Amino acid sequence: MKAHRRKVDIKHGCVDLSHGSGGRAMSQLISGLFHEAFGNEWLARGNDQSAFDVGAGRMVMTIDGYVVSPLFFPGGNIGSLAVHGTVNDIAMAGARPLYLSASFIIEEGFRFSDLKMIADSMGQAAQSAGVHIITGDTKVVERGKADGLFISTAGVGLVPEGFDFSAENARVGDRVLISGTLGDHGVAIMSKRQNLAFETEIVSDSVALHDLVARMVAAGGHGIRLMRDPTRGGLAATLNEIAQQSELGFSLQQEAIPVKPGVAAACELLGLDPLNVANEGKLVAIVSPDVAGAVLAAMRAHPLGRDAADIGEAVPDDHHFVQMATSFGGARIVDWLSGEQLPRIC
Amino acid sequence: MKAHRRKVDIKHGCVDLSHGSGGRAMSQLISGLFHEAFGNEWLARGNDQSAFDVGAGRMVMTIDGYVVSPLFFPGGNIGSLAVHGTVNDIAMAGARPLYLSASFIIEEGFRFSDLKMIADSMGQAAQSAGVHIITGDTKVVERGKADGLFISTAGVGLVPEGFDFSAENARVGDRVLISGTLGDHGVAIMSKRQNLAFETEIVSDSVALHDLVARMVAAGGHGIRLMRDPTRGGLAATLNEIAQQSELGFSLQQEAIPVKPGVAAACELLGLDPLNVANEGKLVAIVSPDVAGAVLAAMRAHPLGRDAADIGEAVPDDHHFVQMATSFGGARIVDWLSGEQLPRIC
Amino acid sequence: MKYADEFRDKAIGLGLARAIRSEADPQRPYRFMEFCGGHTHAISRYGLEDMLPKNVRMIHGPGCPVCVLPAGRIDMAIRLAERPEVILCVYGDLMRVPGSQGASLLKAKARGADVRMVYSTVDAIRIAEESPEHEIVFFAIGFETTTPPTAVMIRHAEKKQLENFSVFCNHVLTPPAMQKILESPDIRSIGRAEIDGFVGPAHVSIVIGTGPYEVFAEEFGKSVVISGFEPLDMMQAILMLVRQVNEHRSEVENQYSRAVTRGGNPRAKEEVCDIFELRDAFEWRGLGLVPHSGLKLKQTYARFDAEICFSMSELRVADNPACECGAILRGVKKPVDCELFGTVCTPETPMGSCMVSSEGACAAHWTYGRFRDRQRKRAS
Amino acid sequence: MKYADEFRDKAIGLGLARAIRSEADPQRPYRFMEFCGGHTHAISRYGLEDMLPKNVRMIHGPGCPVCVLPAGRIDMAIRLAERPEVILCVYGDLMRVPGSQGASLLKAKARGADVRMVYSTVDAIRIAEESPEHEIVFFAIGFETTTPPTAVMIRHAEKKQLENFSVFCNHVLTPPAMQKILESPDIRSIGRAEIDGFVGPAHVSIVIGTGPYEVFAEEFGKSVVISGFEPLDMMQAILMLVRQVNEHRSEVENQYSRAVTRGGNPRAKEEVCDIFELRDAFEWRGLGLVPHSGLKLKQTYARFDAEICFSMSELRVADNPACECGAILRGVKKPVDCELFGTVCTPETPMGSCMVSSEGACAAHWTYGRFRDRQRKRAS
Amino acid sequence: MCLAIPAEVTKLLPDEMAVASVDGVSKEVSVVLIEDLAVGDYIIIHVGYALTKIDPDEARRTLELMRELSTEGQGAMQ
Amino acid sequence: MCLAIPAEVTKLLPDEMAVASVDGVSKEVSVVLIEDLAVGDYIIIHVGYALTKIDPDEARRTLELMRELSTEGQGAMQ
Ligand code: SF4
Ligand code: SF4
Ligand SMILES: [Mg+2]
Ligand SMILES: [Mg+2]
Ligand SMILES: [Mg+2]
Ligand SMILES: [Mg+2]
Ligand SMILES: [Mg+2]
Ligand SMILES: [Mg+2]
Ligand SMILES: [Mg+2]
Ligand SMILES: [Mg+2]
Ligand SMILES: [Mg+2]
Ligand SMILES: [Mg+2]
Repeated sequence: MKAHRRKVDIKHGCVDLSHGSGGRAMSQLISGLFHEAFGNEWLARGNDQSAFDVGAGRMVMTIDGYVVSPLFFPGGNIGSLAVHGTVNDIAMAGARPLYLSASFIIEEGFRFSDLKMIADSMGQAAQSAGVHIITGDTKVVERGKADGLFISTAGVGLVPEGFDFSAENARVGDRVLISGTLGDHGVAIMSKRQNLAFETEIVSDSVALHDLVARMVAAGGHGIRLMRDPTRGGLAATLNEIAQQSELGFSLQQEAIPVKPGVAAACELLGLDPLNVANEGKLVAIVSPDVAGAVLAAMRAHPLGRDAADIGEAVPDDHHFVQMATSFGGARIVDWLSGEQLPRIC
Repeated sequence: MKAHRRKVDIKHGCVDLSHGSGGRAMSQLISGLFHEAFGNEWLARGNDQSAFDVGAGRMVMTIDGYVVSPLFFPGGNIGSLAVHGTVNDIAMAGARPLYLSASFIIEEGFRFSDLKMIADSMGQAAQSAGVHIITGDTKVVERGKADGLFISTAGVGLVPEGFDFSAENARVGDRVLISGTLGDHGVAIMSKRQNLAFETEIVSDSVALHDLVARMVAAGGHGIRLMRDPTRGGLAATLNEIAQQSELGFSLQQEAIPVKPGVAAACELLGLDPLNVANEGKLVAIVSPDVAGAVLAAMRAHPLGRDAADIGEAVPDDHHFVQMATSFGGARIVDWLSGEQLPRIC
Repeated sequence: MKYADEFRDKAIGLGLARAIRSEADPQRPYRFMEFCGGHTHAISRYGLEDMLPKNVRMIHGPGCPVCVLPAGRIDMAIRLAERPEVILCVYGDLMRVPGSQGASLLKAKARGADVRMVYSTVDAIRIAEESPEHEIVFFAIGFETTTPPTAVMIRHAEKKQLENFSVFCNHVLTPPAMQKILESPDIRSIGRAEIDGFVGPAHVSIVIGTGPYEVFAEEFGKSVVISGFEPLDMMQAILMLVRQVNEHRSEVENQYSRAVTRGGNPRAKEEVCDIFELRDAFEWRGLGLVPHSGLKLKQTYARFDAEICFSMSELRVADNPACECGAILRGVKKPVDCELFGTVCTPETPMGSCMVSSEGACAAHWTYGRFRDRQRKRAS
Repeated sequence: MKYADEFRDKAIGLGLARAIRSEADPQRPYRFMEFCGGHTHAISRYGLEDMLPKNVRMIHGPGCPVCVLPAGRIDMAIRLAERPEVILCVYGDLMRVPGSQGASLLKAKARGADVRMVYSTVDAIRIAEESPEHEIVFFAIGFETTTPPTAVMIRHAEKKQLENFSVFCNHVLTPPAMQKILESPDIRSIGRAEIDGFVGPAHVSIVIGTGPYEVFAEEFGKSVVISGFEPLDMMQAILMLVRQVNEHRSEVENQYSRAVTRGGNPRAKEEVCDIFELRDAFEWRGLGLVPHSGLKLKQTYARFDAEICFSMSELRVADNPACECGAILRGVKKPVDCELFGTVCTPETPMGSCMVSSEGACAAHWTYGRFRDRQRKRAS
Repeated sequence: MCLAIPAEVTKLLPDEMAVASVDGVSKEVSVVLIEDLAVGDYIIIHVGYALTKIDPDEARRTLELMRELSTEGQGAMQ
Repeated sequence: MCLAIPAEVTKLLPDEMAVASVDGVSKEVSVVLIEDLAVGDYIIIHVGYALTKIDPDEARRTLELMRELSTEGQGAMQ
C-alpha cells in the first residue's frame, strides 16, 4: 500500500503552490530534483540543517541573493552564478570554500525543466569548485509575486592561519592587481535585455575563483592585503569601497586595464563605462609592492588569470578618490555609478 | 568637498532600483538602515563576507527563505520570523546558534519605514537569541517582480561534542514530546488574509528555541534522538518525515496534544486540522523512554515549554504511518496535507 | 465550541457504541450509506469505524460535490479561467480536482490563469466590484446547503447592477442521486448495493427539511435518519437506524432536531426557487447522467449565467476506466478494491473523483484509515 | 572601433596639446564654450582639461537636454505616468531627473507608475502595439539630433493607425539657446559670460548642417568650430578656435567634415518640418524662457500630442534659489562656485539641472574632475 | 464542502450581516437567510452565511437522550 | 543624450532597417533617414537610428591634418 513515488514530470510539469506547502509534493520536488542535482550525503539525511566537522581556526560566512534577469544568459545561468558568486565571496577572504546552502524562491508556473537545468548547473558548479550544497529551502509564491526564480546562496569556508583579508587593509604604495578583462558579465546580460537587445560574442565570465586565489596566496602570502570580486557596480564601486574603508585613494592607469573590444564597443553603444559594469569571474587584489610581481606572475600562470594586470597603486588621499590617468593622457576620477538603470545582472 | 552622507529618509522614502545597483545609494541604505539595526563589529568592516573564530568540532549550517504574507502579522513580522526560523533550525540540531547571514530581495517601492521596522525586529530577535547577523546582501527588483520583501537567512552553530540529531535517529519505543500548543502561527497568519479574514486573539508563537533546547539537552543528554520544529506542514508533516527517515511509525494520543481553543475554532471554521498548521516557536523531540520524564520536566520548567506534553511513541511500522487515537475513542492516520491552498505562512 | 464540544464526549460516545453493539443482531449485516461526504469525513476524522461492530458497515455515498463534478466541467472551468479577461472565483476545495489529462485549476493558475480562492460568495462580489475591467465568474458547486448563498449573491449582483459578474453553475441535488443509487439501470455492470438505510445530511435538510426523503422510506422501503456531523450525532443516528432495521421500520427520523425541521428554511428555499430551475439531467462522476439532479439559472437571470455569457460548450471526458468510483459511490465496492488505490491514485495525484477531496471515499480512507487495511490483512 | 579609436590616439593628442600650448598667447585668456553636454562629457572622460594650458578655459554650456528640462515638465510627466492607463516610455537618462520636492520618474516608478526605459523610439512603438489596452506616451526630449527619430516614429504611428500612442514633446533647439546666452537680458543679475568662441556639436550639425551657426559668427562676432566628440576632434577644434581668435577671425569652421555638411541631412530635416513647428517660447532650466527654442506637434498631428490628448496643464516649479545653474550654464560661474556643490547636491541627489546627467557641468565635474579642486586648493 | 459550524451571534450589522463568534474567533457572516435573529442566538454558518438558528431546547433534549441511550448501552453490556 | 557612435553596415534589412556592427557587437537600427546605403558603409547611429554616412575620404584627410598639426606642435616645442 506504499504509494509509489511517481517522479516529477520534469519534461512537461511546472511548479505550483502545492510544491511549497510543506506536503508530499514539496518533498517529491526536493528529492526528485534538487537532491538528484546536488546529490551528497548531507542532503540525503533530510534534515533542516546539515552538520560538518571543522578544525579549530577561522571561518568565513557569506550570503548573496541572485535575481539575475534573464535567468539563462550567454555563459551561464542563475544556478551556476549562484554558486560562483558565493564561492568567490568566500575565496575573496583568502578562504577555502567548503559548504553552501541554497534558498529557492520560486514563482508558481516555473517549468520543472528549467528548474532542473538550473539545479544541474548548480550541482556541476559546486562539484567543480569542490564545495557541497549541504542544505537548502524551497518556497513557492503566487504568480506575479516573483520573477521566475530567486536563489540565495550562503556559504562557509576556512581561512588559512593568520590571514585576515579585509577592506580596511590597503596601505599606501600597495599595487592594484586585476585578474582579467572587465565588464564581460554585465555586457553578456545586457545583450539579452529586450529593450537593449544587441548581438555579441561576449559571454559571462562567471566562474569560481578559489583556485586562482589559492595560487595567489601561495605566491604572495601575507603580502596580499585583501581581495574582492568586482561584481555589481564593477571595478569602480569596488575600489571606491576599499578607498573609503582603508582611508586612502587609488591611482590607476587606464591603458593597463584589460577590456575586450566587444565589451568596449557595447559600452560605447549604451553610454556605459566598462569600469561600472559587473564581473562574476574577476578579482581585484591589493598587494604590497614587494610581492606584486610574484603574485601577478602566479595569476598569469593560472588559466583564470591569463590577462591579469597591475593597474595602479594606492595613494594617500583624504578624499578617498579613485583617480585614473586616461589612455589619452588626461586624468579623471573613477566614481561609483549613480543609480543608473542597469538591468538585474546578479 | 566630501559629500556629506545624507541619511535615507526613512519616514517618507521608499526603495527604488538605485538601491540595488551597487552604487552609493545602495551603500547608504545598507549602512544607514541595516547596519544600524544589526550593528556589530563584523558588518562594520564592510566586506562581502565575515570571518569568525571557531574551536575544532562539529558545526551545523542551515538556510531558510521567508516569504510570509502579510509581512506584519500578530506576534511578529518577517524580520523576527527570519531570525527565529533559522535560529530554530540550528537549535534543532542541538547546536548553539552563532552567526547569521541575511539576503534581502526587495521590490522597488517598498517603504523605508517598513524596512526599518523589519530590520529592527531582526536586530532585536538576533540580540535576544544571542546571535549576530554578520553578513548580508541586498537586491532590488522591479515592481511586480516580488511581493514587497523576501528574506533568506542562513546560519551556523556549534554542536556539542558527540551529538548528532538527525531524522533517521528515532527508535521504536521512543517518546514524542511537543513543547507547546500547535497551530498558533498559521492561524495568526490566516486571520489576516483578505479572503479568510477573521478576528482572533491568537498571535504567532514565533520565537527562538535555542535556550529551551539547551535545557533539554542538559536534562536528556544522548537520550534525545532528534528534534525538529514543526513549521510548514505542521506536526503532521514533521512526524511523517521522521517516520520515513527512521523507518518506523508513530502512535499519538490526540487528547495529549495541546491546541488552544481559538486555534481549534479557527481550524473548524476553515476546515483545517491543527496538526497540519504551521508553528514557528514549537519543537518536537523524539527521546528515549528512559529520559522522557526528565526532558519533559525540563521543558515544563522553561517558559517556552510550559505546555509541553508527551503525545505518543514510536512504534514499529513498515508503512511508516503516523497513527492517532482520537479523543473520541477511535483511531486514524495523521497524514501530510495534500497541497492545500494555504497562505504563505513562512 | 458550544454545540460542538458537548457532542464529542468520549464517554457518551463509548456508551452509544455499546448500545449499538448490544442492539445490533450479530446474525445479520447492517449496511448504512452515509450519503454525505461531510459524514464520511467525520467518520474518518474521529475513527468511528473502530467503534462499530463488524456487521454494522458504513458505505460512503456520493455526497461530495467536489468529487462528483465530472472532469468535463473542470475542463470547462479551466478554459474559462484561461480567457485573459476572466477571473475565476472558486472554493478552495476545487483547486486540485482533476480535469482531463492531469489538468487542474491549480495547474492552470500556475500557468497564468487568474483563479482566486474565495471563502464566501461575498468575496466574489467584492472582487467583481474591485475589478470592473475583468469578467468575474463564480464557479458554483455544492448541494442544497450551498445553493442559497449562490442565489443570494446573484440577487445582490442584480441589485448592484454588476455587469461583469456571472456564475458557472454546478449545483446538484441530493435526493435524485440517492434515487439513482437505488434504481440504477446499469446494475448488471456495476452491481447493486445492498443498503439497509441512509444517514441523511443534516446541513442539506436545514435548507430542504426532512420531507424530500420520505419517498425513500415510503417508496423504496429504506430507513432514513437525518443526522448532524458531530460524532455523537452520527453514533446516535446509527443506533436509530439499527433500531429501525431491527423493528422493520422504514421511516424518516430527524436526529438533528436542534436545527432541522420537516419543512426546512423557507427563506433559503425561496431564494433558490427564484433564481434556479432544474436541468433535465446532470452528469455526476461515477454515477453518469442523473435526471433532474442539477440546477441552472432561470431564463430571466441568463445574463448571470456564465455558460450563456461565454457560450461555453459542454465538454465530456471519459473517466479513467480502471477507476472503481462508480461502484464505490454506489456502495458496491470499497476503495481497496480498486487496483489504482494508493499506488497510482493518491490525494496528490487523484485518478478518480473519490480521491479528490478529503470527503471522498477513497481520499478519506487513504488519509485517515488505510492503516486498517494492514490490520485486516494481518487478521486474515 | 573604426572612426573612433584612431581619433583617440595619445601621441597625436599630445602633439595637438603642444600645438595649442605653443600657439595660444600666454598673455590673454581663451574662453571657449562647448555648448553640448556630449562635449562636456568627453572633456571629463578623457581628462582633456589637464592637456590645455591654463589660459585656455572650457566653459560648459547648456547643451544637455536632460539638464535643461524644467522641473515642471518632469512633474507633468510624473502626473501622466501616474495615470493608471498610461505607460510612459523614456530614455534612461530621464529616470533620475528631479521634479519638484525630490520627485523623479525613478521614484514614481517605485511607487507604482508604469515607466519603461527604452533605447529607441522603435521600442515605444512596439510597446504600443503589444499593449492595446494601455495608452503609451513617449517622453520625447533632445536637441536637433534626437528629433528626427521622434518624427519618424510619429509618422509610423500614423501609418499603423495606432490609437493608443502619443508623444510628450520636449524637443529643443540649439541656436536659440546660444543666442540667449549671448544676449541674455538678465545680465545684471547673473552676469554675462565672456566667451571667445563656441565648440559646436557635430551630431546636431549632422542634421541641421553648419549654416544655422553663421549668425553667431556674423552677427555676434564669435568664432565657431563644429567639432566631433572624439578627443582628437576636440583638441583640433580647440586649436582651430585658438587660431581664429589669434587671427581675429569669427567664422563657422567644420572640424567634423567626415559627417557634417553645410546643409545637414535633408531627409531628417524634412521629417522634422513635416511634423513639428516652433513653440513661441520654451522654458529651460537655468536659462528661463527662451523664445522659439522648443518644438511642438503641428495641429494636423494633434491626436499624437500627449499635451492635448491628456489635457496636460503646464506646471511651473521655481528652481532651488541656491542653485547656480543659471550662471554656470552661461559660463559665468563654475560648479565649485555653488555652495551646494558636492555637499547637498551630488549625482545621487541632484538639486539643480547641471547635476543630473553625466553630461551636466556639475555632474561631470563631480564624477570625473573634482580631484582638481583639491589640486587647485593645494596650489593656492 | 458542506462544512458548517455553530457560532454565537455577538453583533448585528447593517445589510443583513452579523458577527458570529466561536471561542474567541469571530467573523462577519451574512444572515440574510435567517429571520428574527438576536444577539446571543446560535447559528449554523456555512461558506459565510448563516443557514439557520440552533434551537437550544432541542439541543438539550438531544444531549439528554444521548446520555440516556449511552447509559442504556452501558446497562446492556454489564 | 547626443551619444552617437560610428558603426559598419553589415546587412540591409526590409522596412528601412539594417544591421550595424561595432567590433563584433551588432544591433538592428533604422536607416530611414539615410539615402543610398550599402553594406560596408559606415554610419553614425543615435538612439537606434542612422543619422548619416561617414565620408571615408574626409575622415582620412582629417586624420592626416591632425597628424600634421600634431607634428607642427612637436616642432614648436622643440
Ligand atoms: S482509488 Fe482512485 S481510481 Fe480507484 S476508485 Fe478511488 S478515486 Fe477511483
Ligand atoms: S552643484 Fe547642484 S545646486 Fe549647485 S549649481 Fe550645480 S546643479 Fe545647481
Ligand atoms: Mg556575499
Ligand atoms: Mg557577491
Ligand atoms: Mg526550510
Ligand atoms: Mg563580492
Ligand atoms: Mg532550514
Ligand atoms: Mg526552517
Ligand atoms: Mg553581496
Ligand atoms: Mg525546521
Ligand atoms: Mg483569466
Ligand atoms: Mg501609469
